[in-house]
Amino acid sequence: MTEAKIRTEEMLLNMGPQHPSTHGVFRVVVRTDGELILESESHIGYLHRCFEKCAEGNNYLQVVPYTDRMDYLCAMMNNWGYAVAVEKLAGIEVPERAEYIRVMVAELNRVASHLLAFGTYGLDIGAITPFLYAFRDRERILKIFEKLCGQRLNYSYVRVGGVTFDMTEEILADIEAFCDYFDPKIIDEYDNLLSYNGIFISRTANVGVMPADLAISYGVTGPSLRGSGVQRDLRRDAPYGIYDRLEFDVPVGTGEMGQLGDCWDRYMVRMREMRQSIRLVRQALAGIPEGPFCDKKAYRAVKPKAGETYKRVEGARGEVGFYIVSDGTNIPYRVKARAPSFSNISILDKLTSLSDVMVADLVAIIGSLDIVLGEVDR
Amino acid sequence: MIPCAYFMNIFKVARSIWIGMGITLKYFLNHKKTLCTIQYPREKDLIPARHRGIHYLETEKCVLCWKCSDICPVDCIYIEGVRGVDGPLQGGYRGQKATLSKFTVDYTVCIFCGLCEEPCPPKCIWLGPEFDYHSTDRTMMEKNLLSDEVYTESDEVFVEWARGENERLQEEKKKQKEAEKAAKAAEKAAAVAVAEETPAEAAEETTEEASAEAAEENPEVEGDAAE
Amino acid sequence: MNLFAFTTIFAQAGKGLGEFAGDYSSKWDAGTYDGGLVFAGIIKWLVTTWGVPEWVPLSSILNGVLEASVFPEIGALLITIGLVFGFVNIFAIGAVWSERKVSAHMQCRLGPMEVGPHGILQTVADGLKLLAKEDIIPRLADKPLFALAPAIVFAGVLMRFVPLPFGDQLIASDLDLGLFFIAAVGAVEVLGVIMAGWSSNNKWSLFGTIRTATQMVSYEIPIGLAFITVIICSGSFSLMEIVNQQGGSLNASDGYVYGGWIWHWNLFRNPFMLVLSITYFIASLAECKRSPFDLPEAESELVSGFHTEYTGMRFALFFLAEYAAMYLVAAVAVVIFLGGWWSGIYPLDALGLGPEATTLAKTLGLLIKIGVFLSKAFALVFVQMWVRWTLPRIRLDQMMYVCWKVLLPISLVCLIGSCLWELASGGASVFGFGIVVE
Amino acid sequence: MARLEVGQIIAVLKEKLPDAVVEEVLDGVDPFVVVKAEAWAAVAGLCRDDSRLGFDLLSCITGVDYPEREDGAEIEVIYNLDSIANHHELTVKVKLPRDDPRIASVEEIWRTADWHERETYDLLGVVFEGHHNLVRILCAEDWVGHPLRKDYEPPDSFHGIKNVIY
Repeated sequence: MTEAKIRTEEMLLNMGPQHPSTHGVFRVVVRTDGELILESESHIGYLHRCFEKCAEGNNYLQVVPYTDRMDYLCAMMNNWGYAVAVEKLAGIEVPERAEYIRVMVAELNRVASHLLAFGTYGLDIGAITPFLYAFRDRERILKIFEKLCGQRLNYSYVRVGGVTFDMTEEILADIEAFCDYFDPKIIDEYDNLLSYNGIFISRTANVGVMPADLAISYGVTGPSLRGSGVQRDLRRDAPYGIYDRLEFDVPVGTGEMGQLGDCWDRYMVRMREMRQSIRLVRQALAGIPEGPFCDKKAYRAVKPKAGETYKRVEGARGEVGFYIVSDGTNIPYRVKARAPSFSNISILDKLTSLSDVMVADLVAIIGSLDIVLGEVDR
Repeated sequence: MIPCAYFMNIFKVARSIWIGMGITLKYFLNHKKTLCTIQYPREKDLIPARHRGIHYLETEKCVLCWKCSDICPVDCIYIEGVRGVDGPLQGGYRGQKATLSKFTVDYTVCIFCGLCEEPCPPKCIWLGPEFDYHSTDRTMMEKNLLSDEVYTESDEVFVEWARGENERLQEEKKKQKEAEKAAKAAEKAAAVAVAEETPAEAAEETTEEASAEAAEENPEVEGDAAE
Repeated sequence: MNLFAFTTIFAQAGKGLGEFAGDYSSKWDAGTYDGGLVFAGIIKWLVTTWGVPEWVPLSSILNGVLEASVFPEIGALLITIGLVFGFVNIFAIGAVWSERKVSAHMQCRLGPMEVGPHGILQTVADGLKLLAKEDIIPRLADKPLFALAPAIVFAGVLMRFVPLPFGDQLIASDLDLGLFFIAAVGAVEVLGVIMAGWSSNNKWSLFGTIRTATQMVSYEIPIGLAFITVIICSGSFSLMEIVNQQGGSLNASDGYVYGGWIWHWNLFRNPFMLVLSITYFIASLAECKRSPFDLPEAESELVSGFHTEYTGMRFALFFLAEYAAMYLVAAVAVVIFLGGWWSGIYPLDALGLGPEATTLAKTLGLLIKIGVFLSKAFALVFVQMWVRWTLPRIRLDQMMYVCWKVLLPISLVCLIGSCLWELASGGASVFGFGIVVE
Repeated sequence: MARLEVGQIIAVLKEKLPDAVVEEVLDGVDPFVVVKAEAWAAVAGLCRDDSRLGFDLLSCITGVDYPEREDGAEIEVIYNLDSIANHHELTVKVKLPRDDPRIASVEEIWRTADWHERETYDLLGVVFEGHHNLVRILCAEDWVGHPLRKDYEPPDSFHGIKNVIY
C-alpha cells in the first residue's frame, strides 16, 4: 500500500468531565494526531457552587464553612485567608497562641495536601503503591485534625479572631510524634520509591516545561511557580501571622533532571516543601505560648466598618486571596475568592501547545499542576 | 561518550528500580507490622470527643431561642414550639421555660460545620460522634432531635397538631388579653370616674402592659423555613 | 506472516494430538510412554494401576469415555482440554486473589478478608458477580466483532498452553516446534485485542488497541531472539527436550535423564543467558501487558483501554486471558531458562526415574516435579506482581525506545555471544561443567 | 527596582498618564486608585512595562455591583496587581455604568486575565472588549442573567431541572 492511500485524520478526544486523571470534574477537549496532542481546550464550571453568591447571603461567621469547601484538601489555608481578610477589615487582633496554632495546622495541612498531590501524581503516572503510602501518612494528619476540630476535611477551624478550639497537650504530643515519624525517614522513602525512580523521571522530566515569565503571566502561583525557579512565597515575601519570626527555606525548581520548570521540578518542589513545613511545625511547637486561643468578641459577631480589602495567604496550591467588600453590616457585600488552582490550570492549554505533548504527558501535566476542581469552580 | 551514557542510563534506571522494589518488598515481608487499616464494620476507629457528627439535643435545657437555626449557614435546623413555663402544649417536649414540638435537622442539607454549637446559651445542642447516618430515601434524612429518631410522618402529624394547638393558644391568649384589657379599661374608666389617680401610676401601668404584650408576642410559632 | 505460520503450525499440532491420542494407551502398556496427552494418560494410569474401586463413578465414566467411545481420541482430547482449561481458570482465580493480597500487603493493607478465610473465595464471588452482570453491547459497536473479540483473545492465550509442559511428561502435545508455536500464536491475541478496541467504537479503546498492537508486535522480537538463542544452544524447538537437556544427564547411558544440578540450567549455561533471561522477562512483561508496560489499559490515561466498553463475562474473559498469559510467559521462562521441572538438586530430581523405580517413587517424583515447576512459575508470577505494584508506567515512545534501542541490541549481542560461547567452550557452562547432549 | 509605597506608585502613574487617575484613596483599609475606563488599557500596559512598577502578576479581578448608586459608576471592576520582582502591590479600580459595562481587555498584557475576565463577564456581565473568547466560564453556556448582579433572580428551572430552595 502506498503512502498516499493511507488516510489519516486528526481526532477530537473528549477527556473528562469524568476521567480518572482530571482530579475532579474537569474537561479537556484535545485534538490529537495519533498519540500526539495538537491543541487542547479546557472547560471548567462543572463543580460551580456559587460560593460568592452564597457569601452575599450569609454573615461573616457563616461564610467560614463555605471557604472550607473551595479547596477541600487544604481547608485550613482557605479559612485562614478569609480570616486574615476579615480581621484586617474589622481591625481584630489575633491572640499570640492562635497565631502559633494557625501556623501549625496550616503547615500540617500543607503536608497533607502535598501528600495527596504526591500520591495522586504517582497514580497518574501509573504507580499505585505510593498513593497508598501517602494516604497512610495523610491519615495520621487527618486524625490529628479530627481530634483537634472534629472534622477530617472541612475543618472550619481557623476563624475570624482566632481558632475554634484550643490545642491540648495531647494533640501537641501527637503532632510532635507525627513530625518525628514523618521527617526524614518517610520522605526519604518516598524519594527512593518514586521521586528518583528512573521510569518516573523519564515520564516527568522535560515534560510540560513552564518558563518562569509565562508562568507569572498566567498567574501561576505556589509550588507550580516555584518549580519554574521563581523565588516567590507569600509566607516570606508578604508575611502574615507569625511567619516573619520563623525560619524556613523556599525550595524552587532546579532543573536537575531536565529543563527548568518541568513536571519533575514542580513535583519535587512539593516534596521539598513538606520538609520545610515539618520544620515550621517544629518551630511552632517549640514556641507556642499560653494564653487565649481566640478573640471572644470577634468570635460571636463580626461587624466591620465599611471598606474593602484584599488579602492573600500562601495555600498549598498557590496564593489564596479574598477580596472582601463590607458595607458596614454583618453581612459581606461582596466576597471574591482568588483561587490558585483557577489560575494554575489556565496555563494548561498553553503548555500543551508549547511542545510535543502526548496523551500520557497531558495526564502528567495536569497532575503536576495539582489542581482541586472544587477551588477552580468554587 | 555516548555509549557510556547509554549504559549509565540503563544502570541508573535499573538501580532506582531495584531500590524501589526493595522498599515494596520490605513492606510485603513486614506486612503484619506495617498494617494500617482496620476491618471496618467489626473494628471501629476511635472517634475523638470533638468529632462533628450527628446532632444531639438535651431537650430539657433548650430555651427555644432559635440562635442555632439563625447561625446555621445552610438553614437546616427547623424549630417549632412555645415559650412558657407550664408547658401549654400537652404532650410536647419540655424544654427550659419552653415546650418544643419540633426540632429537626435535615441531613440532606447539613454541612456539619459545628457553628450551631457555640451560640446556644445553655449549650444544649452538640454534634456527636455518630457519622454513619444513611438512608436510601431522601425523606428519611431528617432527624428528630427530640426523640433521637428519624423524623417521620407521625411526627409531622404531631407537629401539625401542635401548630394548630399553638394557634388556638395564641387566640385564647389574645382573647384573654383583650378581655383583660377591656376589663382593665372598664376598671380604669370606673376608677377615673370614681377617684383621681397619680399620673405616674398610670404611666407605670402602661409600661407594664407594653412589656407584657412584648413578652406574649415572642412565643409565636416560628414558621418552618422549608415552607 | 505470523498468522500464516500459526495456521500451518496449528494444523501440525492438531495432527500431533490425534496421533498421540490414537496410540497413547498402547504406548503406556508397552512401557514406552514418551509424553503426549499425558493428562489423559495419567487418569487412565490411575484408573488401571492404582485400582480405583469400581463403584467410584469417576473411573467408570473415564473408562467409558476413553475406551467405550467410538472415537477414543476425542475423549482423550476433551479431557486434556478440560484439564488445561481448568488449570487456567483455577490459576486465574488464585492469581487474582494473590495479586490482591500481594498488592495489599505491599501497601500496608489486608486485602480481601470477607469471603472465606482470608478472602480466598473473593475472586470466585467476583466471578459469579461478573457472570450475573448484564452484558452490554454499545449501540454503535460492531456487534459480531465485539462479541467475538474476548473469545479470540482467550483462545489465543489458551492455545499457547498446548506445547507447554506442567511437569515431567505432563504436556498436552509435545510439538516439535513448540517454542515457535508459542511465539507464533501470540499474534492471535493481538488480533483479538485489535478487534475489541476497534469494534467498541470508543476513542479510548482505539488508543488502547493501537498501543497494544504496537507494543506486542515490537516485543515479540526480543522474545523471539531469546527463544532463538535457547534453541541454538539446545538444538531443539521442543520444550520437553529443552528442559530435559537442563537436567544435565549425569548418568545418561541408559537413555533416561536423571536431572542434574542447578548449574546445568540454561540460565547458567553462559553469561549471556543471564542477561538474556532479564531481557526476556522484561519483554514478557510487555507481552502480557503488565506494568510498567500496561499502556494498553493505562487506567489513569485511557480509562481502561481496549476493554473500556466490556462488561460481565466478556470482561472476565479478558481478565482470565491476562492472568493466563502471566502464567504462560512465566512458565516459558521456567522452561527455557530456569530448568523446567528440575529442582537443581540431583538426588531429588533423580527420584522415581530409571527402569527399576517403584510406582510410589515414580508418583512421588512426578508430584515433586509438578511442584517444582509450578513453584518456579509462581515465583516468577510473584515477581511480575511485585514489579507491578512498585513501578510507574512508561510512555509509548519510551516503551518503543526500551524495545528497539535497549532490549533488541542487548538480545542480539547475547545471541551472538551465546553462539560464540557454545563454539568456544564446546558446550561447557559458566561453572565449567559440560552438558551432555544426547 | 525597589519596593515602592502606594503613594509613589500613584505618582509614577500620574507622571506617565496624567489624565488617567480619577481618584486615589490612601487612608482606607487598603489603599486603591481609581482610573478612567478609557485609560485602563494604557494604565495596565504601563503597570507591567514600567521598570519602576513592574507589576508582572495580575492576582485577581473582582467585579462588584452597586445598584443603588446612580452616577453611571454602578459596577466596579477591581484589579489587584502584584510585582513579584519588586514586592509591592496595587489595587486599581475602574468604575463602569451598570446598563452597559464595557472595558478594555488586558488578556494580552497578563495572560491570566483571560479566565478572570471570562469569570467577571459570566457573573457580572462586564464586557471586556478585545477579549478573544468572551464566553461564560463557570455557568452553563446558555445560562440567562449574571448571578452576582444584586438584582439577579434565580430561574425556577434550568433545562427541566427544578430549582429547589431548602
